Amino acid sequence: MAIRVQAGDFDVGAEYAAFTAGRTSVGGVAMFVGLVRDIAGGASVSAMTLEHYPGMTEKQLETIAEEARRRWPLDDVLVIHRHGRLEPGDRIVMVATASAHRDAAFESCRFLMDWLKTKAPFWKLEATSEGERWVEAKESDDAAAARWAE
Amino acid sequence: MAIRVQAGDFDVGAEYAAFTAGRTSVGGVAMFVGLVRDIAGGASVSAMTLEHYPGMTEKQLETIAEEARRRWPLDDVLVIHRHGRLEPGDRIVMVATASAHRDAAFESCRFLMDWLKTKAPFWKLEATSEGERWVEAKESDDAAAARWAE
Amino acid sequence: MKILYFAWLRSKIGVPTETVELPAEVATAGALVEWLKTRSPRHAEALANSKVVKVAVNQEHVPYDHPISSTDEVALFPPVTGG
Amino acid sequence: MKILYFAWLRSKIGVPTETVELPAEVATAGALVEWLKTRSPRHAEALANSKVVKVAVNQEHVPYDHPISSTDEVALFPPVTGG
Repeated sequence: MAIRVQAGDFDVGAEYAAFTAGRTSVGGVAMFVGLVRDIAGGASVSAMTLEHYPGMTEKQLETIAEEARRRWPLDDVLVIHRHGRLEPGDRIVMVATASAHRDAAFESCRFLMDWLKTKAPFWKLEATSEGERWVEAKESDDAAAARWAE
Repeated sequence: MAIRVQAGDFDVGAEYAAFTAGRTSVGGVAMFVGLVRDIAGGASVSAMTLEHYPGMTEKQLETIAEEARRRWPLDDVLVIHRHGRLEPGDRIVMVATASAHRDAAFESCRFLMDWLKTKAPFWKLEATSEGERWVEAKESDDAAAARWAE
Repeated sequence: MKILYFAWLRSKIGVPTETVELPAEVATAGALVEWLKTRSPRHAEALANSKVVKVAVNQEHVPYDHPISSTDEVALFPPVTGG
Repeated sequence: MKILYFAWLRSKIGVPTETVELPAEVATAGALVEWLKTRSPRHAEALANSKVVKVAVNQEHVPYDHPISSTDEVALFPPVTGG
């Protein structure tokens, strides 16, 4: 299991390769990569700055990943989340889960993204054509996370 | 949209890079990679041969991909499926979906895998410690596909 | 009519494809499966359990009541197991 | 007690962190938010809507009735928007 919070970019192919190297018991790997969009709420976005709470971020991501491993039979979990200044098209986050079974891989990957969106202490500041603004939390994200309540 | 049915391997990183190159309207990419497991039904698997129905395979995958694009707002869809002889740890299939919204990416990716498992004319012959055997269709795969019935 | 067999239907019947002269009364996919059973003991055994014999006509999955004609490409195969 | 502010709470209050001497009667996360409002007009404005002021104690999300003590690391921030 690997959790990384970093300013630098990551290489999806290299991460995938390292994640699956030498494994022969894995039937499926589900992955999600989140990217900066060039438009949000009708305004064009020129950049996004991700602020986070160092220490708590890693702690929360570890807790969420452990929870995923408790709920599904997973061979491994990878979470990478960037902070700092990003531009449209840049990668923000990558989550990968490996399991013998594809349902477990798919569900745990989505669970991780849903929980990460509501529990990991990151905040997005968008630079848009209408000025700078802090992204507001979405009710749809809370609803998505609520799906997984036990 | 790209659909490929091939004997050769594919490079997940290169495919991801090509799939997302130059895109700035995509908020999320969901991916699934299916791999040959070294164990199945309690027997160890030394190889797997994927037979398919050339012509129909491509046609069915195109139909399934078009259906995904009809149901979700997707920027793009990629489906790669191998045939021929594979060994444990080898990649079998890769599905990727790109959307402005993560739910659309996740759901369409899972939809594609579920439908592919029940509609695309592939058959797996396993070489196991107990001899060669054709993999039997799973009721759980039919149930998974039935989830998406409209 | 050209018939294609795949997976264990192919290995049980012993050929990947065969061309047959279809009697006029064999007008549906299901009737074709029944009629093919009469061609040999291998056909009869391979096609015995119609629950696991799927039919595609012109590369589309079809139910047993789907009409067939001599110019169709018909394929018989077990439930698919790709992915 | 050390308090950390993030995102627009930080920019509205004007500092990323401050150290405060907590009165004995301020014993919960919610009481702390109320008490912080009295420190300055900036605090009052930033913390006005408690629905969007979240609290973490020792890097764990906590409800407003969670107890706090002077040795805790307390952070205040808006709802998170990562991912």
